[in-house]
Amino acid sequence: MTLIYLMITCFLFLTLMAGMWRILRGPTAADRMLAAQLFGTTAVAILLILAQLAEQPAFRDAALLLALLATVTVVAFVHRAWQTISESEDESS
Amino acid sequence: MNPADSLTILLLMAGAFFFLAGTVGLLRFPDIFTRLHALTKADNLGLGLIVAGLVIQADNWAIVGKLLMIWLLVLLASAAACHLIARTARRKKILPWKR
Amino acid sequence: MILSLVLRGSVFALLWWALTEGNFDAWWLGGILVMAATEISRRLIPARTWPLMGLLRFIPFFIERSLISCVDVAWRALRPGLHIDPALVRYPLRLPEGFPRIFMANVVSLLPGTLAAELEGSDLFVHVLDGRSNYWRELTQLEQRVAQLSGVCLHAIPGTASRQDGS
Amino acid sequence: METLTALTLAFDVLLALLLLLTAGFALFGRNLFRAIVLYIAFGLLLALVWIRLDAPDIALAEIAIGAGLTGALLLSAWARLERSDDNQAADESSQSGQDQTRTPH
Repeated sequence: MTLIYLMITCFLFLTLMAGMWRILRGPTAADRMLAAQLFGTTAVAILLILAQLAEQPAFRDAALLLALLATVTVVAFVHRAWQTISESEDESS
Repeated sequence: MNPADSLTILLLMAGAFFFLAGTVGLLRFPDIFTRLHALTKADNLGLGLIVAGLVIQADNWAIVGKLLMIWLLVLLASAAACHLIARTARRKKILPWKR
Repeated sequence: MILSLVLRGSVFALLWWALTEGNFDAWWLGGILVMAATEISRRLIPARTWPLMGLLRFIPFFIERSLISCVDVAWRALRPGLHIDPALVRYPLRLPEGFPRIFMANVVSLLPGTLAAELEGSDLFVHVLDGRSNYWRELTQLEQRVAQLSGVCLHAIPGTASRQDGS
Repeated sequence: METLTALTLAFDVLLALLLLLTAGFALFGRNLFRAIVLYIAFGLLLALVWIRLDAPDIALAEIAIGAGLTGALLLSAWARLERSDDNQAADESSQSGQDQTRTPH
């Protein structure tokens, strides 16, 4: 069982690595933000599996907090940052 | 290996597969709207299946409740975030990619 | 009145129980927080009847559709070549204002090949992943379900599909 | 047993590598927004590191402060920067176009 859990976490990690390509490449700010959101969800999944693996209930608290705060950054991005800038700059910067 | 364990393994692998699909979609799809499609589905079912796999292994009902709560929170968050981004993209007159 | 307070309180107590994973060492803190949450929810959320049975019936439908949707998206993403034909469509909602519409807009994003782009008056702008798929039936079906869930009936016939290009 | 230790090692190495990658790209990239998003990703990964080191309390703090709060604040600050850049650019172009007195704002 432990082996399977570890394999799944490693696999999820590899998908994280692949997702980083989207953060690096963009092209728009929103694309990068989406990749960050996927990072958050994957991290939640990894945390939940690690909680089961290490039999540490506290890890699930971290996952819960992560699930809560993933929205905060997206909302901050959409309301504070993305709406104020025009699309042309968005592409170039 | 007992049936519960094998079911967990199956569900976890399916969940990981959908995470992979979500990432590949995020990398391959051409514009922000289509990428949102890939992302929300991975959020929904990828995490859902992993949570389902862990629920089977949970020691007591409180843990089941907590796992489901986390899944629902992520669902709510991703649906809201997805709607926000899609709405702003539309208001900013970002044209959807066309074949 | 008393009954609704007790109900709310027990829901929050249940949440506390799940959050602490059945550990009642800090029950006094939990008790205070449950009472505070009950009071706050009483002020913020007006009393209404919750469609519990409707929700229970909605869950299997939701799980089935999201399974299909994820397999669909995964298949499109992993197959070589781009198998998508995105379009932005306007879907005239027949649901009443308020909770049903918002619920619908949120669930649409989680279901097969559809994504809520904007809720404008009684129109829901939906981005579909494949314009050739049967997304319209999907939407009407979902609307039916949401109507059932919130206990309203739909009467008007929805307008014809209008494919909106661009903005 | 050997595969177990190997997998644990692989996980740790991957985590460290990704952490270094995000940190490096955030530091040496020219694009400010990209650096911010990488910083948020870095916060998430650092939280995973704390979890691996059996310190869930620090991981909680890292998620809340590092990834959540600071990320949102940085995004907000970035929007301010962009806007002030806009204003300056508009001022300069209007000045070069026609010679008029600059209004303070």
